[in-house]
Amino acid sequence: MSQWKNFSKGFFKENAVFVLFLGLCPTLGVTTSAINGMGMGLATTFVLVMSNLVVSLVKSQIPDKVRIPSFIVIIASFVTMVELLMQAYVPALFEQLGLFIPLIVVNCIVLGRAEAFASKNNVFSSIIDGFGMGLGFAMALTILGGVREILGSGTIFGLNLHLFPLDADGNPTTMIVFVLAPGAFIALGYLIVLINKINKKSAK
Amino acid sequence: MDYLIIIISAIFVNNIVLAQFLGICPFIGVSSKVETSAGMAGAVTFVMVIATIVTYLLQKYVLEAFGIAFMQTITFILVIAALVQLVEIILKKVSPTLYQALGIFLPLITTNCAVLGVAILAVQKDYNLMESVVFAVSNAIGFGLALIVFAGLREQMDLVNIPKGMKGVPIAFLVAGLLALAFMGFAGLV
Amino acid sequence: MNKLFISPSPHVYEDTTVKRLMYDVVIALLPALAISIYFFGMGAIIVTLTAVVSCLAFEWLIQKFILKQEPSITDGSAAVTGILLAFNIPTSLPIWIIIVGSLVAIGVAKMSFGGLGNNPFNPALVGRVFMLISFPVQMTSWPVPTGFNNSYTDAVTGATPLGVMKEGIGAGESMSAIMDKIPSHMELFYGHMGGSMGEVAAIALILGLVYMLYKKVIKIHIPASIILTITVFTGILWLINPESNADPLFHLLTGGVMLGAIFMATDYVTSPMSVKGMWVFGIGIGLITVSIRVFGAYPEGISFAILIMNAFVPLINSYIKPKRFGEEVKNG
Amino acid sequence: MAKRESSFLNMVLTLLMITFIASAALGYLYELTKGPIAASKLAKLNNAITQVVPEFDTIPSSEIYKMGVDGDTLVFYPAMKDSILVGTAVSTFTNKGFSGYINLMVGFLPDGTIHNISVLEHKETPGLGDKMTKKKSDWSVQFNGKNPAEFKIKVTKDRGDVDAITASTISSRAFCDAVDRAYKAYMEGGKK
Amino acid sequence: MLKTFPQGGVHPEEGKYSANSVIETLPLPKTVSIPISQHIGAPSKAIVAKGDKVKVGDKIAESAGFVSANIHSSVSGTVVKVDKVLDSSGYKQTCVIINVEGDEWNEAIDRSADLKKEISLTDKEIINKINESGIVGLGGATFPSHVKLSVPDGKKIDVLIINGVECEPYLTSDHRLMLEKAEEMLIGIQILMKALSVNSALIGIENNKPDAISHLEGLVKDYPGIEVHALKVQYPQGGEKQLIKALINREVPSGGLPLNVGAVVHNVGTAFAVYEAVQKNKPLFERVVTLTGKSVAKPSNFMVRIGAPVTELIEAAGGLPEDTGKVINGGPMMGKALNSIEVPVVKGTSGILIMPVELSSRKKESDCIRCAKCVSVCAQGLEPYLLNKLAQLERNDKLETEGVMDCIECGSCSYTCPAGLPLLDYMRLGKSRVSQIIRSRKQ
Repeated sequence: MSQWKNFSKGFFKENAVFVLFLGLCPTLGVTTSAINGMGMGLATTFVLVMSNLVVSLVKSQIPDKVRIPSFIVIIASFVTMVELLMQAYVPALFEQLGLFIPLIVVNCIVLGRAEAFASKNNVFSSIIDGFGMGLGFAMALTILGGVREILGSGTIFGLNLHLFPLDADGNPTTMIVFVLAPGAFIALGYLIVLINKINKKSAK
Repeated sequence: MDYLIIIISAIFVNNIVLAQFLGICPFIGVSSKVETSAGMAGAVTFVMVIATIVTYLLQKYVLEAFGIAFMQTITFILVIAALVQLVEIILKKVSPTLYQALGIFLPLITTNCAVLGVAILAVQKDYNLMESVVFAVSNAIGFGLALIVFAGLREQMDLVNIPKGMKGVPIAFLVAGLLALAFMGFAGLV
Repeated sequence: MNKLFISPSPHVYEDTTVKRLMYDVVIALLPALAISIYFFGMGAIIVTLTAVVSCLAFEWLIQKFILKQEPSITDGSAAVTGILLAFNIPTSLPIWIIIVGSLVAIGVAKMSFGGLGNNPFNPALVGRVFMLISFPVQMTSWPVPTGFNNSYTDAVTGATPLGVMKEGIGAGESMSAIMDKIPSHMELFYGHMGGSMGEVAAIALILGLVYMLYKKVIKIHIPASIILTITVFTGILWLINPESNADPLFHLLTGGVMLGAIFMATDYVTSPMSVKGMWVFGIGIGLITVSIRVFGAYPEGISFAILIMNAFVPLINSYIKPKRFGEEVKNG
Repeated sequence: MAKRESSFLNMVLTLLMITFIASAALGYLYELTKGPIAASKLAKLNNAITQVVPEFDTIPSSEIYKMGVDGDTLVFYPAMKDSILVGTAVSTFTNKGFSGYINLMVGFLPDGTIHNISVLEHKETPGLGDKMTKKKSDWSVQFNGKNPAEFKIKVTKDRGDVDAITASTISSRAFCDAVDRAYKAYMEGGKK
Repeated sequence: MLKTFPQGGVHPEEGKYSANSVIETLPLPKTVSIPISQHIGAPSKAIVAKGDKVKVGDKIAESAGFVSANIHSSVSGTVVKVDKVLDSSGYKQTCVIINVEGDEWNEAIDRSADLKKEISLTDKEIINKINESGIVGLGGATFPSHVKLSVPDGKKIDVLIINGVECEPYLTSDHRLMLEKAEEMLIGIQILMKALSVNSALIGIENNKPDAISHLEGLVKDYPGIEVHALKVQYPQGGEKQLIKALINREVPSGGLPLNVGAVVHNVGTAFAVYEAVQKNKPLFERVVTLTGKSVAKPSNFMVRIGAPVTELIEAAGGLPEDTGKVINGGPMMGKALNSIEVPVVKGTSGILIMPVELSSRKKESDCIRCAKCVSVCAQGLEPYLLNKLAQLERNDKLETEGVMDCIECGSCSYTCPAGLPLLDYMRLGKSRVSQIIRSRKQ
């Protein structure tokens, strides 16, 4: 497998969210706006790349039976690092993402890649894999966040699109549902249908 | 009264799955049959309550006492992982029937973010021990309720003609969305 | 001699068809529609037409171009959804919002599941709740019932009796003081109040119920169990403290209780199959409705209550079965 | 490189090693970020205080005093200029929001007039209740310069003087509740 | 309140056009084809061959086991051949084809019209006689009657139920029989009571036959132990389980037989046949058949020799109407559509129904709207919409637990379905699959 393929699979063919249905909790939980989705995606990418890197480095040193606990410790450490760093340097985003930052630790993608890829491949491939899967995840979150933001707030990355008519108080009349829980599920449901269609078409 | 508020809030108003987006993976993955969902709900309740108690004590008497609260994530996840193993072993010995019923779900729970999420939330909300337990139990019930209702809906989906593109996960998300929409009606109950 | 038809038994059929059932529902809705037009004038006509036309259009478009099926809009179900959707919204709602609501009702709640018979949630209610949550300002601006004196675009708005009550209680007023600000029970009965266009006239809705019962379109169990439960629940609250709880009749006549119990909860597709199940369903709707009204944030709860119980219908259907003939003997 | 065997000793050693390294790394990073985290928290607080009281030359966040009210604590941040009290920022709360807890910073002038209000924390519905934040709408500006002694901190529906956010009476009511709580506490004993 | 069964049921248009037509004897046919399998159970063995001469009432096929029945010639003449011929089941079946020559009866048969009231045979002898005479359930199920009368050891029967319900629309053969042969039938019931050693017999009749009810009520005074009960007009009142429930409020357990609740059910036609067999020594070779339909010129009830072609009945009733679309062997709810009118009348033929074209095609199918009408009409408390779907998806385990085997195939669900779904078709398919599974499980 070429490294390009290794990298790009995470975007469409094996996209964590749209195709593998992994890491759904943060996907739904934080994507009230494109920027939140992106932030979460990048934080996850960082953990993914770092844990892949470390796991592939130490894989031969770890006895099989304690493999999973060891991976969890490694991942949890990086998650905590992200937590601390975000708290220090991007506190506003950290507040927005809230609980879902520590929850990266139980994101199936991270442990899944460590177990399925990094523990079997060399360091370089593992990093590429981490980047690919992570950025694919970030892309999915950004798209979902974008869709929800456009429909729910009438903006994209905070930029007003002037899509919706204004109400009496001068505020745009948007479909608030989309920034709430039901809209998250519904938007993701239809996005998956769409991405599947595109994937199928491109496969032909 | 406070307990009642915690209970109603966790089960209906801020349902862990439908409003907080925790435990989505098992929600989507396991909930195709009512019976398996009930098993999963049982196993989650079990682990969630024990995990919340243990992490609560750890937080209060170890992490905060020694000023290393930043180690929260790493400790909690280890505790939960160990706990799941322990529960599995104990259950196997003490109640083989219960183990048979819940056994296959236990390994899945380690990566169920609902368990870790509830443990962290209980600490964040500054609940005392009793409140934390009530909180964990209610959330587990909320999780079970959502899971079982959802499984019922999905069993019915098996019997109708869903359009091809919508089959499987997309329709599950759509159902979840409409379920969440319906649950919005509980807003303001507490 | 002609070739003989061969088919397995039975060889005779009752002359009901899906289409006829649906048009019977439409007929049953007409009295309420007439009263709505009387009270809300042009707005009622515009809203109903918009909702019906867009529901039909979306169903046709989706069947034709997305699902690539034979369009079946003549079966009347989309028209029923359209009318019910219109009945559940204020008559001053902007047209584009009605169209969005119709798209959600037909596109999301119905056609995504494969169309008539497959949807687990009542399409009109999904449309309504979607709009209520998305556009709370517009969805809770109720034109006062002034007939054709009302202009559609610039209607004078007032509160619904339930809204008045909720706010009154919030402000700590006594029930008797609140009741003075609300139309009399008699006015509530024939629909002289602010509210969603189709929900106001209890008498017209009951007329529809009688027609549907006579035509055997629906059974009495669901409406009866909802109305009974609400009466009992609010009755208990009222007896405990009549100064902070409204009387049961008030609860029955206001909001969408009648519309919901008679037309929304009885939707075939989304209600239980067995009589026992219908009772459980209706009691659940009644309990949730009153809980939301009395304890929740929304003044009106029956739409949510029905949707929530819709979600329980599959469980009700799988665990509450009709009594199987010969079953008891086998078990005992 | 051969896999290490899963002997008991190996397993324990490995786990210990990993945990040790992880803790050490985290401890180091914690020390490193401790400063910036505290600084950003303080910056946020100071920012909020600066917004709600007139110009001052002291550091209010270092002169706090607290008061227990309704099962929670109100925190007072007095702001002085030229050693004269120009205003007090009060961190107040309510649990009556549409989604529960709301945390506000209310700035009072010494006579009890509201100078300005900023929202520290809320979970109100986007597009509705969140209009209480300045970022979303100018709704909360109506409190500025009003003295609760004359200006009744209640929504008009509750016979007060505050115009509620359209379709968000509950959020508006909760907001008033929090402001009212701060005002009462400030008048009763918070004035120092 | 009239008695009826507790749940479900439909009320199709009754269409009893032939209710007032006195039973006529159909002229002797030129040839008859008598199938050797006219009953549930093992087909009998033909004991005649080409060229044999037979008389009316001669045995031509012999019972091939316990659940099987003898078959007798209905005419006198020469056996032309024993061959496979299309019969009313739609399949080719072995038939004995006889050329009719005169009308010479077996000497043992008492051809007098006198009513013979006293019963001289013992219970064992009665059962033997019934077995010998080839009597099967004439209501349509064609279960060999002697089997029903041979109560297994350990089972106690305390009541005999006589099915005079005739809940199938259009059919009137039982109705006419109860009016015209009431006394014979009552004696037949007494014979059955003696065979079963019970003291009580209940006749259930739907209330749309008030003349039959009052006629029988007048007569039963002389027949101790026999009661007549009017029942509500509600299909499937004549279903065995429903009838037992309606009359004596006992519920036959799922998968069980009337035996399990101490009852045995026989049709009024069977009772009459029993009278003739036991008192008159006349085997079962003729029966009453209704020939009817909306556009039939002369809706009639005929006494027909078994094996006579259906065409002759149609001729006698005024010929096949122009607009015929469907010919049904039996009633419209449970009868079988014939693919040819050349087939012979058999023991189970209670009527021939001719449907005009416009009523012959099925309703147009659309999607299930879950209206639950099928659930509310199911007399067995099943959920046809669900069984239909499960059968389509071949979910056989669920089909079994949802009770598909309890289905009595009355057709009420398909009748009532507004979406025109062939619910019963799929349930039959499901039943056959599940019964195969159950059989293989037993092995």
